[in-house]
Amino acid sequence: MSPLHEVMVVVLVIWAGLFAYLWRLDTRIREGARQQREAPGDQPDDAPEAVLEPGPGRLGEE
Amino acid sequence: MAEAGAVFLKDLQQELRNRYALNAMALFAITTLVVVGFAVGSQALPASVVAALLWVVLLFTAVASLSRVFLREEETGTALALRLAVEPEHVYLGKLLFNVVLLGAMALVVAPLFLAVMQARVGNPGLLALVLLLGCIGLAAASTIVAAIIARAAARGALFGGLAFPLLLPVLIAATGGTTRALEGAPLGAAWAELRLLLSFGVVMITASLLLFEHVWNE
Amino acid sequence: MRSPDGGPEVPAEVFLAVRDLAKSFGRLGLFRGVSFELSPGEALVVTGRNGSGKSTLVRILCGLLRPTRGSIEYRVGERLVPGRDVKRLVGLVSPDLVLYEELTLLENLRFFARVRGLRRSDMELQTLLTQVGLESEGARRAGTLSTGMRQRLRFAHALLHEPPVLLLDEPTANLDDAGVAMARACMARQRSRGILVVATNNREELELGDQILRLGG
Amino acid sequence: MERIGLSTGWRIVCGAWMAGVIAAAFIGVGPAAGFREPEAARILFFHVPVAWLAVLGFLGATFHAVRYLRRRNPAADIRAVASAEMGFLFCVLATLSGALFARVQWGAAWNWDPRQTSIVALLLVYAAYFTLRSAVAEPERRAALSAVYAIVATLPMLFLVFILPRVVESLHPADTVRSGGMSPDYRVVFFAALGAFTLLYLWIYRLRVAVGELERVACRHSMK
Repeated sequence: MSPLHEVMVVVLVIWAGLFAYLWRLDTRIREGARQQREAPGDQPDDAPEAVLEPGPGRLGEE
Repeated sequence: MAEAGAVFLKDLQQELRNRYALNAMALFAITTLVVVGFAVGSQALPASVVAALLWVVLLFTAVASLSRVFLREEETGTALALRLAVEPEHVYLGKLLFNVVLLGAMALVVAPLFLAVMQARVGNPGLLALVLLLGCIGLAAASTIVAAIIARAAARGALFGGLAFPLLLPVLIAATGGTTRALEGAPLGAAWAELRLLLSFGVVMITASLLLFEHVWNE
Repeated sequence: MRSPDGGPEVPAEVFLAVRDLAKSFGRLGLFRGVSFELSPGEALVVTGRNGSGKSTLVRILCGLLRPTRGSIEYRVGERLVPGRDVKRLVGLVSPDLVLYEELTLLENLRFFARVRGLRRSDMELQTLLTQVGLESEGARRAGTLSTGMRQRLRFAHALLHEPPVLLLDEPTANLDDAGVAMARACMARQRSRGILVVATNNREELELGDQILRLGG
Repeated sequence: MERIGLSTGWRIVCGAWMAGVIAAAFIGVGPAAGFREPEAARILFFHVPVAWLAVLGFLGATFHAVRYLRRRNPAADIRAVASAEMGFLFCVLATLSGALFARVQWGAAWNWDPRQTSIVALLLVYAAYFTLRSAVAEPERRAALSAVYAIVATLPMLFLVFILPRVVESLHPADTVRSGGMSPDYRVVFFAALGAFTLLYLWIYRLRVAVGELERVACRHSMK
């Protein structure tokens, strides 16, 4: 392999790596978008509301 | 600072009572020594190989035992009481001191034995002691913060080696270099680069850990 | 409030104000809209079905867990106590609290006293053990205690620094009658000198609260 | 959510700029003196920028980790893991291109040359970062613990990249760049390459951040 071809191999290797990563990002975006379409931002169900009321306060009476 | 001392003494008392880390270390160091002794046989090895082997033994022993100090608190659940009673910095300093003392004590036992097994000639014992001390401080400093991190994660034990090893590479490289110089009998000045590196690694790692520890310790 | 000689001065007048507190893990909403104010001499009982977040609320009041929303303010007189210092004001009794099994009861208490910067003589620690009914167990290793005795030890550990705020999570679980009496006495004494918060589903204990907070709808 | 990726204009610039750099690397300059294989010196136009982007990524991870710990804003955690992932990606590419360069210039693809050991060690450091993230379930704790690790890992990272190769003598010609050992035309193409790769880094990084934001919203639904 002539040296110039070596350079070409390096460039192709770098490009292959970047291409694979971009491909993975693309699938992750598509996956995320699909999930969001199916379960669009429905409100996280709200937690039960706490209730405060006065108590008999019979501590220390015994 | 007294609080850090209290944490240290408590850990020491606990360790003397149930000997988890001590047993792990002793068992580990002895088996490694036997294996190395057997593998090396009688031929004398160059100082750099002896140094590298010594620090591999110290590293593996450290990784086998230094994570206990936080794992024990999380596994038994005593971490909750400790969180309620002590400031994070004091917990870290107490645990760091415990790890340094534990590793230092182990190095005091294993290093001479190791060098004996290897029939290695120690040219400059003073330098060797200094490199061992600074190396142990570096190993303990990085191991302690990593132990605190993995104690809060799942798959704790398995994670410790993977996380601690890469961080310890600078210490290993510098300590091995310094030890080689010491075995060859070089004067202190010759190992100045390694010593300065070990010292700065220890100082920076301890300072960073002190600032970061509360984010690991508290929710 | 007797200040331990040399130990940090423990203030008496501590007020607690909680506004619109909410906690959720991911999308699982535990509770919201928790608001109450407590001043010395008042007891709050927190109740609700299992999993309604009683223990989580107690953990938040200890300053150990961040709420998803809302605020918790401990005040000493007018001064707002910073998050770091809440530990000094709060005592916790909780089933999750575990002390050091290898150490004896006295060694445990000695450690927590020293680590809180308090000077406590062994005699004072022995009095504390007597108060919770463990007077003869001082030299025993914590690991060898029965569940009931462990709960008593938790009371001793929580009262060690005479906290103005006492948080109890299921305090009378695993306690025999004498234990329950001890717990009630501690609660009454705490209410007379500071703030008490009790998380429980015990019918009787519901009657004790000056205010009752119901979680879990 | 701010715009995703690059604007159309910048995308065209990035494409054209990189194409120009590749062309210049092959036909714009001649063989470089001082190398065993002068023609293959051009690999530096690609290997060095990729290695620089690896460091940029890891520094980004540290920066956003600090930001996260200060205000606990989930957006910072997303950017921290995005930067770390970018750093890791380019670190792998730098290792490969470095090995190919070594094979051409010194005959052996792997000879544990200090710079090669340090780049592999770097891979280990940040492989541990992702392992840690996968070992913690609860989002807030995962973000906090991995942020602390990213910050603690910065010290060894800086040592491996900047100190170790200098302390131990190395066959690596990296210093030709700084010491101005490059001929003027090489320098022009080199810095153009650096710019093109950095723009490309930015584009991929912003896409990765968008993925992070999307997955945070999506995973919040599936948590219930």
